[in-house]
Amino acid sequence: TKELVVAAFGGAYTDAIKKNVATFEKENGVTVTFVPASGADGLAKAMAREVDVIHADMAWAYRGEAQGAFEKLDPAIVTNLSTLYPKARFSDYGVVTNFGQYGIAYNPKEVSPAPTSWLDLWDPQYAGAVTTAGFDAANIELLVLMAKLNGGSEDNIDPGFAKMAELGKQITVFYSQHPQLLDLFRNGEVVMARWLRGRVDWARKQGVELGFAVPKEGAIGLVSTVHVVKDRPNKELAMKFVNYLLSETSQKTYASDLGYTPARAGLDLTGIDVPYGEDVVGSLLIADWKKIVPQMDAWKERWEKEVVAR
Amino acid sequence: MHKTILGTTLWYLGTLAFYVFLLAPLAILVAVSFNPVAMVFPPQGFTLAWYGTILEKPDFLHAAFASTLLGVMTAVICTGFGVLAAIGLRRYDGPLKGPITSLLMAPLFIPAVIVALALFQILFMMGILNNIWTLVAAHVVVTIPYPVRNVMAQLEGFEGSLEEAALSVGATPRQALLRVTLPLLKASIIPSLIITFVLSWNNYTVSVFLASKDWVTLPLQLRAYLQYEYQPFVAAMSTMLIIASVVLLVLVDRTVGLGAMRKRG
Amino acid sequence: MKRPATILLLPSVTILGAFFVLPLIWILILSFLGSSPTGEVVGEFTLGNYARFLTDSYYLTDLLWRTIRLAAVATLFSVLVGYVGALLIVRADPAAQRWMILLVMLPLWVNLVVRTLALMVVLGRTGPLNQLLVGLGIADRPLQLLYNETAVVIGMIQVAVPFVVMAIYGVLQSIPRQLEHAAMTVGATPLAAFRRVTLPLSVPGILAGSVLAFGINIESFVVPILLGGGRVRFMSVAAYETATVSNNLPFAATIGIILLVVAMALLGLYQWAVRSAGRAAPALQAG
Amino acid sequence: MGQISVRDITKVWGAFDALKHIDLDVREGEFLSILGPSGCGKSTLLRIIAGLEAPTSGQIHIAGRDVTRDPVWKRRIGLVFQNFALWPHLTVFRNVSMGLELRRLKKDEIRRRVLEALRMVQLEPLAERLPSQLSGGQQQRVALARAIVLKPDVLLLDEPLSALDKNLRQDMQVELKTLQQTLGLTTVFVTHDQEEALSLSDRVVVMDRGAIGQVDVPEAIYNRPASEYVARFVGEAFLFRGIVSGSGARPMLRLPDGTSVPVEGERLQTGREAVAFVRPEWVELEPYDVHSHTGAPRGVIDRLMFFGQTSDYLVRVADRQLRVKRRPDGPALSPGNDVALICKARVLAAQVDAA
Amino acid sequence: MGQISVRDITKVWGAFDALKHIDLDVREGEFLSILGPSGCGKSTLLRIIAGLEAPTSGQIHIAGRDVTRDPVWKRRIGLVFQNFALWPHLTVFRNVSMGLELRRLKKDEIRRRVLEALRMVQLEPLAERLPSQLSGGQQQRVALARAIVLKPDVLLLDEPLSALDKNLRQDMQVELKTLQQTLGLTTVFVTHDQEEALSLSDRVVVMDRGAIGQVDVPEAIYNRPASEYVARFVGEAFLFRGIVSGSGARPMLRLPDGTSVPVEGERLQTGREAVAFVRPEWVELEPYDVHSHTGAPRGVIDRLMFFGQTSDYLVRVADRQLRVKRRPDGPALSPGNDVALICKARVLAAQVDAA
Ligand SMILES: Nc1ncnc2c1ncn2[C@@H]1O[C@H](COP(=O)(O)OP(=O)(O)OP(=O)(O)O)[C@@H](O)[C@H]1O
Ligand SMILES: Nc1ncnc2c1ncn2[C@@H]1O[C@H](COP(=O)(O)OP(=O)(O)OP(=O)(O)O)[C@@H](O)[C@H]1O
Ligand SMILES: [Mg+2]
Ligand SMILES: [Mg+2]
Repeated sequence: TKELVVAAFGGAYTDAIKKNVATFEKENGVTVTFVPASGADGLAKAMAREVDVIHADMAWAYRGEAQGAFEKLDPAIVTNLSTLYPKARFSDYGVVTNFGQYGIAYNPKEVSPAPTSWLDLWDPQYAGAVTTAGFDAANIELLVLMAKLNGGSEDNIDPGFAKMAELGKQITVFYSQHPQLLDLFRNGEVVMARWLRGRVDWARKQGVELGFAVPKEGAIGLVSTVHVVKDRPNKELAMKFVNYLLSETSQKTYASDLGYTPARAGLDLTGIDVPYGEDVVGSLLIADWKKIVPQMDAWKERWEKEVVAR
Repeated sequence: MHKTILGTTLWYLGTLAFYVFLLAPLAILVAVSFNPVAMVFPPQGFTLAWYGTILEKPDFLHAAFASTLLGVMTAVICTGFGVLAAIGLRRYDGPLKGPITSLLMAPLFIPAVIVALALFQILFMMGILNNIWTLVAAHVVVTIPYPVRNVMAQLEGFEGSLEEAALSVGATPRQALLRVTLPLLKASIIPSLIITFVLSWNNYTVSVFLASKDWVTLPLQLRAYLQYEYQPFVAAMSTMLIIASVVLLVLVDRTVGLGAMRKRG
Repeated sequence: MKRPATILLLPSVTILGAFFVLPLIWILILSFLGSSPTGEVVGEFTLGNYARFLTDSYYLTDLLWRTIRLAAVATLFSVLVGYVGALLIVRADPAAQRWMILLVMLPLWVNLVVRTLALMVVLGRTGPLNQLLVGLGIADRPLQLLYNETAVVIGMIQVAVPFVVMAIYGVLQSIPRQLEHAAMTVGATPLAAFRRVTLPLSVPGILAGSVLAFGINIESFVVPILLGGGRVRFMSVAAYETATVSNNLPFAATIGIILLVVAMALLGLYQWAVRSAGRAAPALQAG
Repeated sequence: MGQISVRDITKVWGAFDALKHIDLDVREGEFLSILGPSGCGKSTLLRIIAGLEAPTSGQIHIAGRDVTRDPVWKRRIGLVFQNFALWPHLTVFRNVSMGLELRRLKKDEIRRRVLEALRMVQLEPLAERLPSQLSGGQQQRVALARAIVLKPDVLLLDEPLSALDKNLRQDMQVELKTLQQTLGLTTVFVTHDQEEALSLSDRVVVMDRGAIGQVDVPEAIYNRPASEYVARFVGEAFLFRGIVSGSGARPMLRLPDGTSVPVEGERLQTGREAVAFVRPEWVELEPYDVHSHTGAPRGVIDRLMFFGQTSDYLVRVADRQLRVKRRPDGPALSPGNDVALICKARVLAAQVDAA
Repeated sequence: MGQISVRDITKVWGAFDALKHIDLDVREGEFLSILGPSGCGKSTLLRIIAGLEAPTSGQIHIAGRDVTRDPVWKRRIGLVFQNFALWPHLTVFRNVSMGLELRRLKKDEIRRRVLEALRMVQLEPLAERLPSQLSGGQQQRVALARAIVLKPDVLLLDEPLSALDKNLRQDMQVELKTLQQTLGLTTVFVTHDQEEALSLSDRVVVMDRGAIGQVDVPEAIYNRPASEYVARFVGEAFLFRGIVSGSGARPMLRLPDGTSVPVEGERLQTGREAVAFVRPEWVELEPYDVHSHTGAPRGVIDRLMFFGQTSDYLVRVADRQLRVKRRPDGPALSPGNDVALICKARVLAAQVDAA
């Protein structure tokens, strides 16, 4: 039988999109193989035509598109495209499957009143006990947000860095792994952090009591995109697979298993504690990555020098 | 030799301290693996449930299998080549000795990810990706300094007349190597085999670019997994690995021997 | 005996030639090329990457110097601890030896990320070490052991020690005990006998151990990220992130090349120093 | 300062008893040699005295103090290892000087004493060589110099001259003996060269499979061996077993084949069985003559071996072979010749007691 | 099959000439011994013949073929290393069997031959021991067994018996000689035991600081040494330097102190200077008597050394010491006694030629 190779983020994410893949395999007479790859290695595999479908985030999606790695999605096959929120229509070369919400996780015993704004992270009262991750997509969004709040934009990032540098001074540790942040909360070393909603739910399950606040400026959007790799033999099947990811069942799984907001409109998510709806998706902070990507090398260097370095 | 009580006590304390330092993280892992709730130390209960979940993760089992196979191939080839190179370097006396030694050590000092990326691009240009052998070769390249260095070190104190004795009873240099030199180098060869195996077994940076879909290794799976989850399952799996490695090492010991012959006195 | 020597060197030199030297040449070429905003390599010669690195104190001090400094310190301690460990093993009775070796190698089997996370538990504010320190009254409140350079160094030592032990064990094991005994018959205490006989004879092991440890430490990746709390910048992390986050392959290649050159130079210097310092040198070349 | 008492020392390797209840006293300033066949436990005993090997049971006293639990370096002994155990990373000079350096002597003093010791073993010109650049005999002399340079109270030498040619060996013997006598060193000397043992020693120990066969002055060991074993092991002995006959002034031993040899010895009792031995040099060979040699043991020359100072004749007597040393100036004897053995045998004391 | 030709072999270590233009032929089936002082190059020569060391210049031919560039394992030689070089990881049995295994003999055959060899060196019971569990002498015998079990065409033995006691050594000598003769092995035997060399060998080589002093049959080496050096090195020699006087039937050598010794030798010319030597056993010591001993060299007994078969007297003559072997049955002599030296000296052939 034919084989479709899908690069996904791995772990629970792959488990979730795999959940109903048996029916897809049966219907199309194909076996789907998942490999854990994303970012640089994902794109590398795509460029090397080793995979049929890859997952990416905004930055890599733009890079892949720019390097011509992807096939145009064919709306005739990917029929579910029409059911998506407009924000999910990344480009002709890819589509967002799901969103996540970055907000502020906090220890309700230590932080009161509950945070309401991203700027609460800057509250000197909690200096040394707040944290965020390194130079990741969400922090780039935060950086851009700060720039915008202070009169800048993607094209004028200086005010953003100035603000982030202030935050940097109040941070003892930049976390790099979710379990690490969990331990930081558990040990009381951190009382407030920029974190992902799904992870906060997970942390509660691990016995750490946390509050999650969606700042008034809006939650920062986590975006997962999917793309069909160019010049692979089973292009049509790959499109079908993308369509499968956008199907009602799959989309529900993103919510139920991963705590992500589906990209598809009009789902019935009763019983699933996930923010959903036009307004939720609409209010997500998602910057203009087309402008960001070319500047990332420079920004990264600045981040290290201005935010991380003391 | 007589030993004083004080000396012996200090000796045992030293041994204890050394192993506590080395093994403390593992002890934590093993303890946590029985924790029903979360990756928290000290554990708040006892369960074996997490060991059961290992079986529910076919991806991990498959990856463990791939990693094992890859590790074995890497270990055998790398140690084999490395030992030969170390012996060759000892004998070789030409002008290239310095450069070759440096070359054999160089992979240690450049971030493997860069080499892997570059290698990936070269292989891509030559159209020979998707090949287990390129993956093995890349693993061999990044691990080869270990056997070379270890064996070279032991060779420096090697009694040359033992090899000569073999030649004098009619052994060809190859036979002398097999029957005398290699067995006597066991104290560095066996550790080299194990080290190259675990280095390959744990390698992420090379595999991430060079592993094809059929050779998704455990570190790749685990790293992806750790992005989302961190449950005692990880500890349970690590504990299983520890146990498996003990079993394996005992087997190795029984068959080829890890310990060493001691000279009298 | 020249012919067999070349044959012995052939396999490793061949495989290194194809899978290391070739990429290395490509890396070298890359390091002189530019990068497009979206990450494609631009095919024109430039010294810009090197200029960017070598004229910026962030790269020179915060990155390169720190990497070397911490790697060197960690290597020093790794070799110390590893030497002691190897000695403890070699001097144990033969039946215990195999178990002791086995135990030394145990940590290697566990994924480094997992192992480091566990180490973070040990060093954490509520971890066993702090509990012990407070319990014994050595500290009056839990110490901040994590997220600083010391933590990174401790982590690197943890990682490198098994390798050092293995490198030194083989050498120590082939030094006849009798040589130390001979020293004792001329009045050397065990310590003096060790210092004057075993130690110089184990210089090859120390060299091997420090080369490997330095190699491992200088390429440290997981450890500085996790234990450094994102603040302890490291060359290999920078190289990795430059390639996979910033997507500037030529600059990543430049970082790699600079690290390689500096490390090899330091290593040559170190080996030369050890060899000429130890009276061991001529003995090791003879015969 | 240096008398050694070995008290009931036993050493067991697995199932093998290397030393069995050894008791031995070495007097202060004495030169004591240990002789014994290969593997009888000589080195083991020396190593136990030195403290390099722990005895399975028993005690060692040095200078009256129980040192059984004392570590090597506190015993103030010098030891020459049978296999040299030179430090491969140190030059000849440094091999020898190490002990002095450890005593924190002054540089000059060290230099003087090392060169003196090297001169003694005739290696002064090779001071800067490494052991690997020396011949076997040169290495052995370095080992010797390393031990004697310290002038320890007790000197333990495990075959320290075995790799040396005769002349050098004699030089070394003289040097050793002189050193030992002028400094009054208590010396235990393991050797397999009997002449060396007999000529240098105050007393000689003959060991037999982990036990002591006899301890006595050289002359007694040679002329009055305590047992058949010692008689055979030291020098060459040809043994006769027979019945004592013709007592009084001319006691004889009647052998099973009817011939008789004159014997001497204490407490000979006519009619008792006894074992007597002759040394090759006590024997004269004469061309056999039926008339004059009636009753004397008779043999056939098997082979003539040239040895330099004397010639050795291998003589077949009954079905045994006797090696007789003979200066080449007597009547010519060739292989095949019948010879009479003219000798006086000596009855083994122990054997008489046992009877 | 096994004659060896050593052609103009030179070996230089750095600035040191270990061997200088050595030429030597070992005949097929010959038992050739090499004698020489420590460090004269014996082992080096053997190692060059074996192919373990490359000569700086010169050729080695074995069985007529130039093997100078041949590797060791193609030369079909057996070698006993001076330092044994046993494989520490293999049992005694496996140490010995290795060579046979390499020849792919049958298991049974190997077993039979190994046990036979071990029996020969009296180590059969220790077959399963590791070398580290053996005594020095036992190790040496394993090394010997390892070489002889192969029955190679050429056997090179570097002091193979130095760690053995006299009896065992004699046994081994006999075994070696028997083996060598029955199989016709060409054997080169390095030893520092002159008696061993003289008694076992067909011919003896005496080496002197990297050169050959003399090659000849044992008897000639001993009685007609080619040089002062050989005379002194082999056996003991006391040399006289003087002027030949009283030619004809009773040639004498007049010594500088006015005394004379009777000499013998070829081509003695009255009035010429000559060097003559005596062996200790050629000398009789008599209590000095002014009347009967006028003109004879005179000495004083310095010391008496007991040696077993004979006693050694150290006699001071002028300012030199002469060691005389004497059977203890002559007139009693004690240290301090004046003695006359009654002997006939032999003029060194070479010295006469040179004069
Ligand atoms: N690697 C070397 N460098 C310098 N000189 C050396 C080296 N090896 C040996 N020699 C010298 O060469 C000479 C000959 O050595 P060789 O081992 O042949 O002596 P030998 O006759 O066997 O002596 P012995 O009876 O003591 O064993 C010695 O004087 C020795 O010091
Ligand atoms: N580790 C061991 N295990 C078993 N037996 C051993 C061990 N070490 C020594 N032996 C045995 O102990 C006995 C005594 O050994 P030792 O070395 O004392 O003999 P030796 O008298 O010095 O002999 P040599 O004259 O050959 O050197 C030998 O028979 C030897 O085989
Ligand atoms: Mg011994
Ligand atoms: Mg020699």
